[in-house]
Amino acid sequence: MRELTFLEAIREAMVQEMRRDESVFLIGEDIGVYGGAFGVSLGMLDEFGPERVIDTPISELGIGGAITGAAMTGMRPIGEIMFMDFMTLALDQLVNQAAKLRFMFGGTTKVPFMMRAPIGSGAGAAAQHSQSLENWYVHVPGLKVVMPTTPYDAKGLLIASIRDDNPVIFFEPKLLYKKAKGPVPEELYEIPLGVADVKRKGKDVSIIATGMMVPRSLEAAEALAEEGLDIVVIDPRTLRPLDEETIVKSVMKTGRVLIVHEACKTGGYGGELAAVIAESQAFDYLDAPIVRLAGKDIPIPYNRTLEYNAVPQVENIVAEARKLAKGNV
Amino acid sequence: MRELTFLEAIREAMVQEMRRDESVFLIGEDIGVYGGAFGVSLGMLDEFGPERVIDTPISELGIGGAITGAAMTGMRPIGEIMFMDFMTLALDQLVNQAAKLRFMFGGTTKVPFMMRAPIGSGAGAAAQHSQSLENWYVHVPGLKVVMPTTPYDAKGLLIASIRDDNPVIFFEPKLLYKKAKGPVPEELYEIPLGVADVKRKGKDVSIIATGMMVPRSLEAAEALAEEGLDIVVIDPRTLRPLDEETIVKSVMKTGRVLIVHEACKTGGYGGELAAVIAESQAFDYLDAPIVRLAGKDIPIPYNRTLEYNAVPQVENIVAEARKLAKGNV
Amino acid sequence: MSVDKNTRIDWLRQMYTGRAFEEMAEKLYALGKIHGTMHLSMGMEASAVGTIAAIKEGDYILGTHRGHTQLVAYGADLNRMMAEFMGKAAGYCRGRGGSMHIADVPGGYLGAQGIVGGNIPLSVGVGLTIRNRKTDQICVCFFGDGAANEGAFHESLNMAAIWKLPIVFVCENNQYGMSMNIKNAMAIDQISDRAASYGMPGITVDGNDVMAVYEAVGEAIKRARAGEGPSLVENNTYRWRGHSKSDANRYRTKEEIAKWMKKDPIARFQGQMIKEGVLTQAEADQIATDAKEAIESAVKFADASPEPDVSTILEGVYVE
Amino acid sequence: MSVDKNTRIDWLRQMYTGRAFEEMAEKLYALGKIHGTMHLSMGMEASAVGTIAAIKEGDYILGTHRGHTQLVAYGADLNRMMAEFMGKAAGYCRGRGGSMHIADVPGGYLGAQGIVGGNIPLSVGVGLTIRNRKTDQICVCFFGDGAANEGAFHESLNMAAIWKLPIVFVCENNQYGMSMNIKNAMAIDQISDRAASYGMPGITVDGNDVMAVYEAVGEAIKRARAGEGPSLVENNTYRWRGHSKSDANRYRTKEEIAKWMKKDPIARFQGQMIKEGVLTQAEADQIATDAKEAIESAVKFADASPEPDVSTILEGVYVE
Ligand SMILES: Cc1ncc(C[n+]2csc(CCOP(=O)(O)OP(=O)(O)O)c2C)c(N)n1
Ligand SMILES: Cc1ncc(C[n+]2csc(CCOP(=O)(O)OP(=O)(O)O)c2C)c(N)n1
Ligand SMILES: [Mg+2]
Ligand SMILES: [Mg+2]
Repeated sequence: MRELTFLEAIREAMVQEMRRDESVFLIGEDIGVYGGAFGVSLGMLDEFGPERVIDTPISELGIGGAITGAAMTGMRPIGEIMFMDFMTLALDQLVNQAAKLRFMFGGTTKVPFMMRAPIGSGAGAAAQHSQSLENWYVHVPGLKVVMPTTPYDAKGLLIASIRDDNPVIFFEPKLLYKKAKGPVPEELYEIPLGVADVKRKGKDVSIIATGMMVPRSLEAAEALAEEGLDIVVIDPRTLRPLDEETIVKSVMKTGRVLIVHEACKTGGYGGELAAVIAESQAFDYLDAPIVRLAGKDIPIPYNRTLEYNAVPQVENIVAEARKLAKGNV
Repeated sequence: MRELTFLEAIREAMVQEMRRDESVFLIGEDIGVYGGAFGVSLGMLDEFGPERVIDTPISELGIGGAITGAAMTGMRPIGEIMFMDFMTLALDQLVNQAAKLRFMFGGTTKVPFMMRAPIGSGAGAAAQHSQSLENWYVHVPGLKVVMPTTPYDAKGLLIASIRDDNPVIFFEPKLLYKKAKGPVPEELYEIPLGVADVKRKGKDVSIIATGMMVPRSLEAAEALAEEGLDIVVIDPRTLRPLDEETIVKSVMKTGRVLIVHEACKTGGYGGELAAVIAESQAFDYLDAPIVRLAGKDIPIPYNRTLEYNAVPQVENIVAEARKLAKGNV
Repeated sequence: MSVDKNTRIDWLRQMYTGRAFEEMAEKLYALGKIHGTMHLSMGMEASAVGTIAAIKEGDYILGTHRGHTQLVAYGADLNRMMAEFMGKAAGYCRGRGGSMHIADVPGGYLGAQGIVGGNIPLSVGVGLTIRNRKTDQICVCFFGDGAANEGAFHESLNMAAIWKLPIVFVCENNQYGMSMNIKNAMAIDQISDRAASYGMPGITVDGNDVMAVYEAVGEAIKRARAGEGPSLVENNTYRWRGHSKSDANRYRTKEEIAKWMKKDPIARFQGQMIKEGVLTQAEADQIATDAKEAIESAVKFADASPEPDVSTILEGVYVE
Repeated sequence: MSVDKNTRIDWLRQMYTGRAFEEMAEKLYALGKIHGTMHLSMGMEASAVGTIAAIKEGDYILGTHRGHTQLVAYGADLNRMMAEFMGKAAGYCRGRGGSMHIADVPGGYLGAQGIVGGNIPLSVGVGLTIRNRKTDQICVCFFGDGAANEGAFHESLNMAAIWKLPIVFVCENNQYGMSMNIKNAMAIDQISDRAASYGMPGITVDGNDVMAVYEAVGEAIKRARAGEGPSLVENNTYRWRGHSKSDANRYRTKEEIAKWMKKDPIARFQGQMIKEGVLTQAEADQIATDAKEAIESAVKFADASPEPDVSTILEGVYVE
């Protein structure tokens, strides 16, 4: 199969859906001739024109409203926010409007949009351009939250997100855009939301990782394999709704679980994962405390070395997983 | 000691601090002659005048900026947002500015404000006026998050929050304003941030409850006492920084823990609490899974009966705690 | 514009019905039959009715928290409206929404709104839908004077203007936010002057004159349908009652309220029609009585409707 | 206003220094010595320098992401600036901030800014602090043409106006957001016209004419100090380089860039002074050389500064 980068997979999914469905359009800042801050939509303006690839003024709240209002009235917009950090400015529309309209109106409407945004640190862009606030959105009933980590998953989940009748928040780990490369079918295909993927099988420790932490965990697992340890790596892919079953089953088998995310530890998604496990039937199978390895509780610093040390790296995952496997937590 | 309502305790704390410290002022929508939507600041305009009790246009982002900019330059503002739901509109200032400025600027500034907002459901105000999104703020390094549940705590914590050199988000469970009444010293006193309060001692189950769930848990504990069960109720009071020690110690004693909050379960603060316990030394003392009893994963409905059923009530707490105590979870 | 007698009588009926709805709302409130909050628009009926009179089938409306008369003018089913107000299963939102969220999305009324200014960005999206469909639909977006100070107002009007979207922004300027007089909330005299910041036309009209509102909004709609883009219409009016439920009116004088009550848009419009000889006092009284009866019957309907079933509480969060 | 020779030479020196800083920044970038992002203001120097020339000790400045020359004009220590740019421990932010967040809060430079428009609401708070202190301080708040479409702009200018806060809002209109020309981003010709929405004066000046900027901002500052409230000054200018780091310039033509490069604010100001006979070409060349040397020495300083110590990574989140 031909290989695409993460970025190309996302672009292809959007392009193919827009060809298929007239009601899909893309809207965001500098997504037209500029192709978006990361080049994701480069070339799309040429094919679809300015009414379907809509450059906006710098007005994030307006973008949030534009996709919500359009979705309520029959369209399937894809909104792009240049960095997930700026979604703070659109939150009223996403949380108080989009997520709630259907329930508040007694089920008489729906809001089938998706909102895409790059997430995470590692690009030297400092505190206001490097956050991972996915758990905010997970906490809002009415929203679905997706975060793919391979080109294959990105295309399939993006298509499923566009076709989903609910507002979907779609986070793209920005370090993967150009670095992740892998086989992607040319045709349209959906990966259903709410299904986790076991990226690596094993028996000693279950790592539940999200976003950039998935490739890092896989690398860590390979390193540990050389030490004779056999590590599971599960990527929930959809953070809400969560595929609890896959996770619980795995933990029942291994008895040891390491949760890894890039977001700051306190109040993060790791808490949700830990709680889901701790209140499940897997609880009785746990041979060790549930361990969270997460971003430090600090804003992301600019300096490259500090930035590197602000979030889990392969060596940190190796160390934690090893400790867990050897029972000396 | 004379008794005050929750609302009166908050007002008194603000008034006394404003008398003491010229750099403290109050700013928000309709807080002047109207006295705020809940009447918290009634009368304060008369004493302090319009330059220290500042009515704003309906501009939440502007309020967020006003308190941040004023705090950076030497004031100690108290911002009020009429309902915590509207803080979504101020988030960029709270999260991308206030919380990060000190770190981002290498420790060369500080942002000593507090932002007050009523929180929670039960007033028939439906989905856009009833949320409990405290975990969003807990997830942001740089912020402190406080949620008192008695008039005594409200006064002491509010004074400590004003005097704290960091931005403090202060949530006031709106159902308590007029309903909670209790002894409050006349003088100024501080309750240090980051110290939990054991509201009720016991040995069978540890309930960790926040906000409105504290009085409900206490009521539940009384009911269970008649069945011979002895329930601990711990109120963290400060959600960030969390007093982990008090919680962990209690769980080590009881071996059973019930976490109760009003916020929607998924992605909520209960996850953080569960994870803190599950990764602590209390893990080995757990005799049962960690149970979260939380708001349903829905927007708050308008209808009174639905609204009642959307969040934990005394009878739900009784039932869960009883199950836990009797070991049949 | 000349408007025929029956249409005008219809407007009068709508104004009376909106008024009757809110008088009843107050009564139900006083009786303790309403759990939640509400915002009454008594005294502002001409703004809602005159505006909505200018739209046609297929157009969209985005309402506000002060939206009862907007809904009536839109032609909402009074029974379902009242049932929603009372939180009943037969309500427009199955009792989930209440006064602040009554909506009829399938019919084009995209909802009352609890977030001040929160509906304004939605209008941009509605405009994009229409542009995509290439129909001559338009969207009317209501909001208050207070909402005009939200960032949402600014971003949305700008976006609507650059894309020439078919939106009419209708500011119901009732002189106050909750307690703040516009004189304290902004340093300009007319909100419509803000239209210039976006390169769109802005006009201020006597919002208690239903005909003036109808004409101004009608002009703006004509522009919008013709592809000439959005406009801002400011209806100057006043709310008689407190901000919500009740309030102590500490922020305004009895005299001011009395002055504005003398400008009652219903009495004024009815008086004109009687003076012109197109309506008799008896006919007017009949319209008023009919309105009250329609509302009473709506209350009966709502009273008879069951509470929502608690077992359905999780429904409607997601499309499954 | 007449400005003495030495002051004007100082302005020229500041412009040259800002330019030299950014030329060096580009070079360091090309050498792979910079990890993060940066935004160059080459071609816009007159706007930053003319504006800051009009303030006095004790005033506050809120900068933007495109803030290097703003910092230079403010009088920032070049060594610490460069060290911050390079992420070093000796930098203004101990290497935590980088190009986008250089700040000297104790000195009144309240920081460059990564959120477009995010500094505008801060100005309201600064204004309130000054009002409370009853000093004659003022606050200059920079932002771009693109930022003027954020809700933050609207809410803040309105609040500043109703409270007559001592703020000068300086819009550095360089014709583009990232890639969007103002003609596409707003349906009006001048951003300064938006001042009317808030009842404050607005003026557009040639932002490549340092004297014109100085005078317009100076007038606005005089008003602000006198308690007459805020103003909006729009400096029309242009950025020569891509939006950040580099960009492909797909959104504009080479001709357009060339046209604006001919309006180089430095060459223009220097030419005027030479023509007036207050400066010789040799003196001008010396100023340019001095500027470059100062920057080279700053790089030496920064190169010699250690990286921040990883063990300090948790410091500075909270005041303990
Ligand atoms: C974002 C937001 N801020 C504040 C409120 C509280 N609130 C409800 S109505 C209101 C006044 C609105 O004033 P205006 O827009 O003039 O409408 P009016 O009530 O006068 O019809 C306020 C402040 C809210 N609901 N939403
Ligand atoms: C809230 C926000 N939205 C978007 C961005 C991305 N961004 C950075 S600079 C920029 C363009 C800003 O344009 P303008 O205000 O004119 O300033 P200029 O870059 O032209 O100096 C954009 C869109 C951002 N940093 N913050
Ligand atoms: Mg109003
Ligand atoms: Mg610009």
